Amino acid sequence: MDNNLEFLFAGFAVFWAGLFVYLVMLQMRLRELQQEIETLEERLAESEQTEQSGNSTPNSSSS
Amino acid sequence: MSSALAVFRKDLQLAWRDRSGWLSALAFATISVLVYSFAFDLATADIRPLLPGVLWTTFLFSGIFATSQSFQRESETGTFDAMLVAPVSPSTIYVGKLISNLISLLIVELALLVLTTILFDTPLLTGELVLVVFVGTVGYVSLATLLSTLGSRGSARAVLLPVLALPLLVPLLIASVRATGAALGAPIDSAPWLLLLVIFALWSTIGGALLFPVVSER
Amino acid sequence: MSALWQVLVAIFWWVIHTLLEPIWNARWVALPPLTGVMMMAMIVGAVLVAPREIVEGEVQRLMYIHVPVATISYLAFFVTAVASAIFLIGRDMRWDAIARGAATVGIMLTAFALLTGAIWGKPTWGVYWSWDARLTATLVLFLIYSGYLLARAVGGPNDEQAARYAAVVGIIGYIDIPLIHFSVDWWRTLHPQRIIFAPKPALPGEMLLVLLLGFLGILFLTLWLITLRGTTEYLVQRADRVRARLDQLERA
Amino acid sequence: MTTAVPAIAAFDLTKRYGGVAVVSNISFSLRAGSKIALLGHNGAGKSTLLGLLSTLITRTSGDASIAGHAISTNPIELRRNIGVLAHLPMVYEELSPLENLEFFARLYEVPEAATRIEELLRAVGLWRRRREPTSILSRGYHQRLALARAVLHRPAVLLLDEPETGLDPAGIALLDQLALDNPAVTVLAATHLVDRVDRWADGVLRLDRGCVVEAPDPVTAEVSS
Repeated sequence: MDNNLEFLFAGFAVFWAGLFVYLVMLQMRLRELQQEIETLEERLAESEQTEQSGNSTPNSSSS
Repeated sequence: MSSALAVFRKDLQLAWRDRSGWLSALAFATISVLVYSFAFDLATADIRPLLPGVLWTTFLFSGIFATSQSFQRESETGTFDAMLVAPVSPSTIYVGKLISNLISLLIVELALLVLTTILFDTPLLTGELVLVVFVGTVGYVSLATLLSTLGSRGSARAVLLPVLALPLLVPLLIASVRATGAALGAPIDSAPWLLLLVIFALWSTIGGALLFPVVSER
Repeated sequence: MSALWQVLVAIFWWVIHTLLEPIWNARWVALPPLTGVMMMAMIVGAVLVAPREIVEGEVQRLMYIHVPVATISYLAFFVTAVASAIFLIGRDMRWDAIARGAATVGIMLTAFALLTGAIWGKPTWGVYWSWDARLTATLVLFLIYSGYLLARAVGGPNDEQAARYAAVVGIIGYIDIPLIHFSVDWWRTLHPQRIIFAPKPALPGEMLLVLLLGFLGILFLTLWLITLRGTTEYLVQRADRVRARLDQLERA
Repeated sequence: MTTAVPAIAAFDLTKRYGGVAVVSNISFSLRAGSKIALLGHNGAGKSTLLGLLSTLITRTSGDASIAGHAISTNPIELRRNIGVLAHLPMVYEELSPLENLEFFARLYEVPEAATRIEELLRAVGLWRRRREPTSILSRGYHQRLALARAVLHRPAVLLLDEPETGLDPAGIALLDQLALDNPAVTVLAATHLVDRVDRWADGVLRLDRGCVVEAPDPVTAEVSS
């Protein structure tokens, strides 16, 4: 019964590889989102400028 | 409570006037039983071990299907909003809808029991079995009524509701199949299945009444 | 709301702010190294320190991953249920983000538990899936919280109605656990008796120690993943809000 | 002695869907008995405001009160005082007009419901066809039935969302009689028939992109004993 080393490696591989891939994907996703938010907020700041200068209608604040 | 009765009476009037709701559930249930009969070759095999499973999977699918239909109709014509605008708490609307769904589904289930008695020539309409069917139906109908408020995004909803409800109903499914088996004279195993069914029915009814206002908010 | 209820809620928020806030703020500093150290200890323990199980052989070492992961997935779903409840009370979408993040991590943990359980089961019992009571309960939980994510995905990142609905599923799903365990336990059990939690620990000392390391490692890993995943969901919400704001401005 | 409790009042009422505030910090107060036209382009937030006031839509922040009841503290008491007419007909197609009103009368616990129902069905011209299924009636009669349902429990406040849709001239006259010219009732009605507004409204509440741009002068000093 002790020749089941390959199952042990399979089990460990599944866990550690899966975990590693998940962590890497998560970090990439996090970084990508942070950049996207920065660019979006810059565009928002610009268009809110044009909106302020453009016309005087009150506009709602963004959270 | 009188407003819950008002909702209940109105739903029964609706179910009587527009029979498509529960009739399609009955048709669905009947076809399921026939499909199982062909699939499991119930005509010849000793059906005692299989019958509870056949009955309860049919009950669950047709029940969830009918409950979600009845709610979708109300939300499309705006009548659900008409009730929410009334000076009653959404929980009383839930109790009213729960009882009317329960009654129409019990009718479908009893009709199915009669059909199965005829098809498989086994005495199904015993007191104990009807009790098990009643308690089990209260359990799954209260959960289905709560979950049927799932926002309808096109067709996804018709599929999504069973996928959402059935895993939550696993304890009820196991308990009801085992309790029905016991009622049919299967070798009694020690577990108090009917007690678990009663607990599940209480749990999902109270949970449903408490959480319904949350899911009916817009 | 009755005065008593308001007092309770006030105490609740006081506990959140004074006790949990500092831990929450230190999350990026503390969690990664803690997780790293603990996971290292776990690997060394599982592979080297723990003695070889006579009957099951080397594959039994998978226990040091399988048992902690299966147990701590319940913690992840507990975080989902509590975050959903707080969201329903305070209607603050950040709690929805945490609930959603914790559910995703919980599902991943249950997936790992089922996988390692299958791989451990094959040489030991000859089958990948043995309908054993505890594994079945884990599978049911996996399905329930996959349903949670599906229900949540019906609406957008900031769709409050979908968030409320999913929160209800998240809470009901967790309260369902005792019922699942009762019904599944009575239904079928093949799993060896609870060797760890049995009254007399059947495990020799070193195994218990390594198992404890495993628990700590997976615990910190889970907390770190929930924070990571929760933050991702929160950023998705923020991006969606800014995008919606931009559409409104550009359309006007 | 309480004077001039506003029939309808909003205090920085806000409803946010994601990043967009569809209704943003809206405040106003309307005198009891006044008839106010709620005007604004599509998407200005009219329907959302009516939904917030009728407690159908949950607020993001701020508050509002109708007949002294706040939506945040006792919405049920508030709903006793409002009659709502929305885009959707909100009546049961399979039930007859009589059965529809009987159900809502039970729901609202209307005293001597039978006489009230008969009176309303006669007023909207549905008495003769009261037992036929509503589905075979025209869209105009649906709207009349919905109007009858809205005023069934004699609410002090009416929240109407484009009430004229589907109504023929006779129907519009009914709308005036039951709601717009009824002195005992406060009405806040969103409408697109702007030329009719000065005939029935004594004030205008105009919204633009979720903000109030024109409102009737607020209810003067509230002196409550």
